[in-house]
Amino acid sequence: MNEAEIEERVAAFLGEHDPSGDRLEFLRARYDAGLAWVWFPEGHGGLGAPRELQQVVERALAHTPQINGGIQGIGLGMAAPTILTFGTEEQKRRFLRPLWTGEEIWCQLFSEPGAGSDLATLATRAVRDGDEWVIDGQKVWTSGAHHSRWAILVTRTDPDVPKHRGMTYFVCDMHAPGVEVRPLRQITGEAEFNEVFLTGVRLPDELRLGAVGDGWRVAQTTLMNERVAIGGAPTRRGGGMVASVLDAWREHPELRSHDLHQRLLSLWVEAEVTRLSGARLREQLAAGEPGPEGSGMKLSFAKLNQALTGFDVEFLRDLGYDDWTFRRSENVDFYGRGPGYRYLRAKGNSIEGGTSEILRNIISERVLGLPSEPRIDKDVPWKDLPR
Amino acid sequence: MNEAEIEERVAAFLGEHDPSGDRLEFLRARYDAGLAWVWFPEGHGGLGAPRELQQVVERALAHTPQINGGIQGIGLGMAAPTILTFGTEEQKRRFLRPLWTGEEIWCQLFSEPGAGSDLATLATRAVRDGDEWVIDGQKVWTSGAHHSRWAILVTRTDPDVPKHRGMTYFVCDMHAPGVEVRPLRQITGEAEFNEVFLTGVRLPDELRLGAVGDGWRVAQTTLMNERVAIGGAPTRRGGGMVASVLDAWREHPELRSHDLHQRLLSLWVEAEVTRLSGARLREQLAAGEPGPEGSGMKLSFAKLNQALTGFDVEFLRDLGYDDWTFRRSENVDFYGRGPGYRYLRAKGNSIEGGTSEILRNIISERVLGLPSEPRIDKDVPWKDLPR
Amino acid sequence: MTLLYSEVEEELRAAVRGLLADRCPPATVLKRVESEPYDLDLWKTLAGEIGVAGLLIPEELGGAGASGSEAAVVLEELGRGVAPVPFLTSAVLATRALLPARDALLGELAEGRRTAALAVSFAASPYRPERGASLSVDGAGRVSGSVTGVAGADVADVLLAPVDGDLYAVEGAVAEVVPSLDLTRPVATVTFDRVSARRVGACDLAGVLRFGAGLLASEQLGVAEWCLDTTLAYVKERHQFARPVGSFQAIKHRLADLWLDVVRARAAARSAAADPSAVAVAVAQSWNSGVAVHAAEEAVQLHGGIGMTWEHPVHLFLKRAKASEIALGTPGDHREALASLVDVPGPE
Amino acid sequence: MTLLYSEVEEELRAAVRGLLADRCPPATVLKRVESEPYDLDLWKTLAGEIGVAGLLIPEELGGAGASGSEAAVVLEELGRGVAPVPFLTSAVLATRALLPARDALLGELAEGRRTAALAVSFAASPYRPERGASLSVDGAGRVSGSVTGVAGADVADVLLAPVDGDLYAVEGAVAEVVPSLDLTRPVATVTFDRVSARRVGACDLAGVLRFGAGLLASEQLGVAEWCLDTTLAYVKERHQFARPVGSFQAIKHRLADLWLDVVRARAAARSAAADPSAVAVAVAQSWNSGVAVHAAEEAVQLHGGIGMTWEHPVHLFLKRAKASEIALGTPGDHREALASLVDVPGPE
Repeated sequence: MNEAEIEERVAAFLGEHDPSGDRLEFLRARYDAGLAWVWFPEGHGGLGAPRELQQVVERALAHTPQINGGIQGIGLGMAAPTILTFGTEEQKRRFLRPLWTGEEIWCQLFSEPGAGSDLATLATRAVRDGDEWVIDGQKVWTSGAHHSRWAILVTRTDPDVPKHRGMTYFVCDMHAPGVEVRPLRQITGEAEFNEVFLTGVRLPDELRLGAVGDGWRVAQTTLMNERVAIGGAPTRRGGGMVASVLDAWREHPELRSHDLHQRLLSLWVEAEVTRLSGARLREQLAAGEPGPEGSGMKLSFAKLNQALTGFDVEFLRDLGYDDWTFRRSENVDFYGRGPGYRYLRAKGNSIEGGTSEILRNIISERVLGLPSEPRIDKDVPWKDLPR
Repeated sequence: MNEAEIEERVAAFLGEHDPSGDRLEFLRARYDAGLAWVWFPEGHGGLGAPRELQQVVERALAHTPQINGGIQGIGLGMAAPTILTFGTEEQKRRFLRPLWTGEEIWCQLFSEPGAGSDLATLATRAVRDGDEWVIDGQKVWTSGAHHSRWAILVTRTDPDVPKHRGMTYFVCDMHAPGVEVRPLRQITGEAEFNEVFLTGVRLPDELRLGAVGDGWRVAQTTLMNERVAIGGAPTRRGGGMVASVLDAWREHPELRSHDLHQRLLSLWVEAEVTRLSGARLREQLAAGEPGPEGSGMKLSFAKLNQALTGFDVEFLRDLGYDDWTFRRSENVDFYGRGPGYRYLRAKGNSIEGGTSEILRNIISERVLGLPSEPRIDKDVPWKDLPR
Repeated sequence: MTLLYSEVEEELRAAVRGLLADRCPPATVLKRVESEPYDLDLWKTLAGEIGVAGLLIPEELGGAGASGSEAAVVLEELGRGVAPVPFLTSAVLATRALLPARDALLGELAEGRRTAALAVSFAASPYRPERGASLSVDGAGRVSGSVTGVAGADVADVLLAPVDGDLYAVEGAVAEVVPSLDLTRPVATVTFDRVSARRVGACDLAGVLRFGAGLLASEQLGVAEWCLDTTLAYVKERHQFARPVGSFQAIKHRLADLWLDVVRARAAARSAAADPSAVAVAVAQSWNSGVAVHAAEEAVQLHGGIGMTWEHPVHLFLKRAKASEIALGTPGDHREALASLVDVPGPE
Repeated sequence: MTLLYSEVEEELRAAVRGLLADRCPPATVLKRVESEPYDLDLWKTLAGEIGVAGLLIPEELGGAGASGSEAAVVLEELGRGVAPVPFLTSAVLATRALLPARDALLGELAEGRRTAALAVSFAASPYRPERGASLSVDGAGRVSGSVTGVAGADVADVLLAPVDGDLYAVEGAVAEVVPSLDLTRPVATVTFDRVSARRVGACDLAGVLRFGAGLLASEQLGVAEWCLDTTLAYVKERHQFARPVGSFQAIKHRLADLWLDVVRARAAARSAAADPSAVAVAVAQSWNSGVAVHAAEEAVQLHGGIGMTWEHPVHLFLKRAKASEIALGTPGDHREALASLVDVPGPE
């Protein structure tokens, strides 16, 4: 399948379907025409084409109804590739189409209060009962849980084997009895995330994804798809987080001092070399030679965002805050909020999606080839692990 | 024994011995009068008095011939307390008097090329041969070895037991055949230290200090006496290493910039709070309540010295160096040398006498009570340790 | 001058700490911050029973006649508890402003019967005392104008307005609290609309703010200590990879470095408390502000996800630390002052 | 503009790296630094056989007509080897100064038959090009005066003296080497005592130094890379407490952070090589100077005692890094320039 053929397909599809008609009908038809994600197999929204040809479709259909990349993010980025890799034909048929069209929203039930950086130590139990599984436990940091139809869920099915071996992966029905979603308030005042309590939730065995005990391997597929380059979008020189600090700086000459000036210049340089690294990384990716530099981008951006937002509050001498109201928020909006919010929210950048400590471990071992520390948790049955 | 009694003794001693006579004779007599180190037992230069009464003696004898605290440092600070604790009566009688008077200089044979932070892994072998021990190995970072009569030496006598258990401690005769001292050149160009090669050196069993296999415990006594507060001398505000930077700063207005000014102010503040910590620590010691803060002083000073000396070179834009000549030097003379020398020599501050990494381990475990890392070297025979 | 704590100070510390642990631990502070941040019952006990409100007031005026060193120890404990009481604003800043005139109000403050606040922006400094204020007095002695970012104003019975070198006591001003970064010490915009005022006497406002800044360093020390202690306790308990998180060497080394910063913050705070000279205050403020923020930031990070939640009180300390970094002069302001104080001149 | 390396550049790198590994590894550099620091045989091979001396010289003048990007790759390798050859001083700085006049000397430099040096202090910068120099030309075209801290002067056949906007070629100057912090690139005091000179043409000295500063960032990248790679190799090998030192988490995290700094130094170096604009050069210099020094300091520390000994070559890199931090503008100089270049104005 080449670019010309794809263009032909799109043209044919547009000939048959009116983009100005019913949005959902149009999206369903697009899926059925294999133009949802062209690298997926035929029959599941794709054409079995090389992934880079997707941009041809996107360009050609840019003026037509679009799916919602924000609210569908976890479904598209994490659930879909996992279902594609480990799902049965029946599961793929059942889940992928409404996932892509956005008719069904997905969330992720991985992290637990006791299992953060060490996800493999998770404790949510799934116990088999005939053709069903009974789930009990608590998950945390779940975004979008309150409007999700399904979740990807990792559970402990065998506590008697070492932790990586006793896990099983499910699709969880978020409408099932026993699923309770509570908003989780953050230090910024708002709630981007939820806690999800699972109490005697019964899931049919058809919702299992992958083999019993193979949950860690399935989860790795999900997580590999999560760690996409954060902060990888191209920015212009002086753009991104440094831009909002610079705006304030230029607007308030009366607040400047030599101390702040020197620090801002250093931060400006750090922002610029980080931006250049991102640009270089994208060039490598475009040339088909992804370097190991990607592992470091999230770490760099977390540090930089935290330094810049802390600088901003100090520079503005701002003792106020815009809004402490406890309310749900779907997205992080750094730029629409005040400096205090940015300062507090940026603290999460070094925790969410892999703490900076874990990222340093990963860089030192996978990129620099440094030996791992002595491990004491690899061969111990999960139930006997010190906690 | 109280202050008045000590004063009485000193007065009596001065009545009998003329300080303007022969220096060595005076010092020997002072030793014999128990006024060398009053907390040592009678007969060994002391009076069995409380240690703090030593200052009474020092005050009263300040105008008399003094021992050389520099060149005798290792003898006085490390060898003497170890001999006192573990030596036989015969060893104490033989060694302590000339050690104190300075007639015999001592050095320390502990570190090895393969055993730095992990001293207990040392490999210098001592093999028993009748009434003698035959020593083979290499020691390093030995100051004063070239004019020492004796050394304190730790060796491996049993490679088949875990590392902490198979060591034995000796007094090494530096004039014995097979002892070779070579100056060890440093990155500054000069040689403050030596390497000492021990090849078939035969030591009589009478030179053993402590029991066979008990060397680690003996060495602990030595090392506890080494880790005295480095940088613990009182300084005035703006004194110490920051003073030489400030002198240059004030002399060269034409070299100043806002960047350097802001950095210097930050370093000045750090130097001042570090100085205040030292002053507070001395107050605690004087009040008989030593706090754990002492463990941190060396770490703070190393970091500060390195930052200040690096700043100095950059500020002066000095591409030169005063003297690369390979020659022996007995003491570190920061202030008599150029900025390049200070910069290079200060790099050693975070390595010598316990690296900053080891000090952070010690603080985190002994002061903060954090758990140690998993250890894999405690129960393995020394010969089977990975190297 | 000593940098140690006296026995009297240790007793005072124990009393304050005990009361706070009993009545207002951080979890309790957290529960009330959004409804009624100040705990005035607690303040009454602290002020009246333990007698902290009158510490800096001479005995003949009804106070305890103690020095800044004792007040500093109280502030350490209040910092450790992010305690929502107007000690710094009333018993330190307002009291210090009233002292030269030996004003009768001091007696009431000492007893804890009334509370005062200086109508000065908390973002002002000894070097820019007028920041955020625009006040004037008319011929009839009425005060007009406004001041932004005033701490403690909303719970003060009396506001002390410094205008052109004089201090005025005012009771009819309007203090409107704004949403504040520091939830436990909210700031207000204070508006005077030709309010009649009583002239107290002359006021060296820069001197008052310098004195307050020196003692704020002790509060910042307390904030840093709580963050360090709480984080140590957490990483000893919390297991990941079947080990206490606190057994990982990278964490241990960071905490050792943080401890070393706190050790030096203690020496700096003691120095500024014993000798509130311009140099000692500038040193303590420029160091301790940074240490408190750094300790709070490390605490959030090393608590992992739980540190990002509203339900864990560590964020109260982060917000207190960050707001205190701005209060009474930023670290940069204090370093700039040192340049001339200790003869480290800038480029010519 | 690309930030990647081209195939041609990778081939050039391989040739230079291979030659250095063969002829002048760091241990060999160390052996000669005190007697005869420059390896002119090596330079002859590099210049003539690999052709690095003429990289920046147009083909019609006898050079390779390559761009700064190729020269940058050579400098990365020379930095990795602290190679004692006058590439930066002759083939970059002096060459760049001669280019506008298309001077015939360029042909000789390209062939490696002669070597030149710019009689400018290595501590000068694009912002203060005259630092350390006091030169004048008399009516008869003779140059007088002196310049301190000149790099490459002692091995130069020709000195290029910039005086009042013009460049003069001089052969009778006296270059006296002084003990230098950077043993592998010693500096000299150059004295001109009414030496007859040939006027080459106009000289934009600031522009020449800016161009050199941009490429120096690539040399600093090479220094940092060697330090990181050598330290990684050492901590994987070196055991203490029966574990490789590199398995200790605190060490691992420091090295991960250092790697991240080096990654960004590479992007900055590539950017300045491809686009030697004032902004790109100032960014690369201010970042890479610091990274090279930090990498060298970490290398010394993480080598423990052996890193403090003369016999291990790591000190050559520390000295090179520290001297390069000063060379052609300090990080602070370059940041100060950025303030106006990118509109981050200082206090008014």
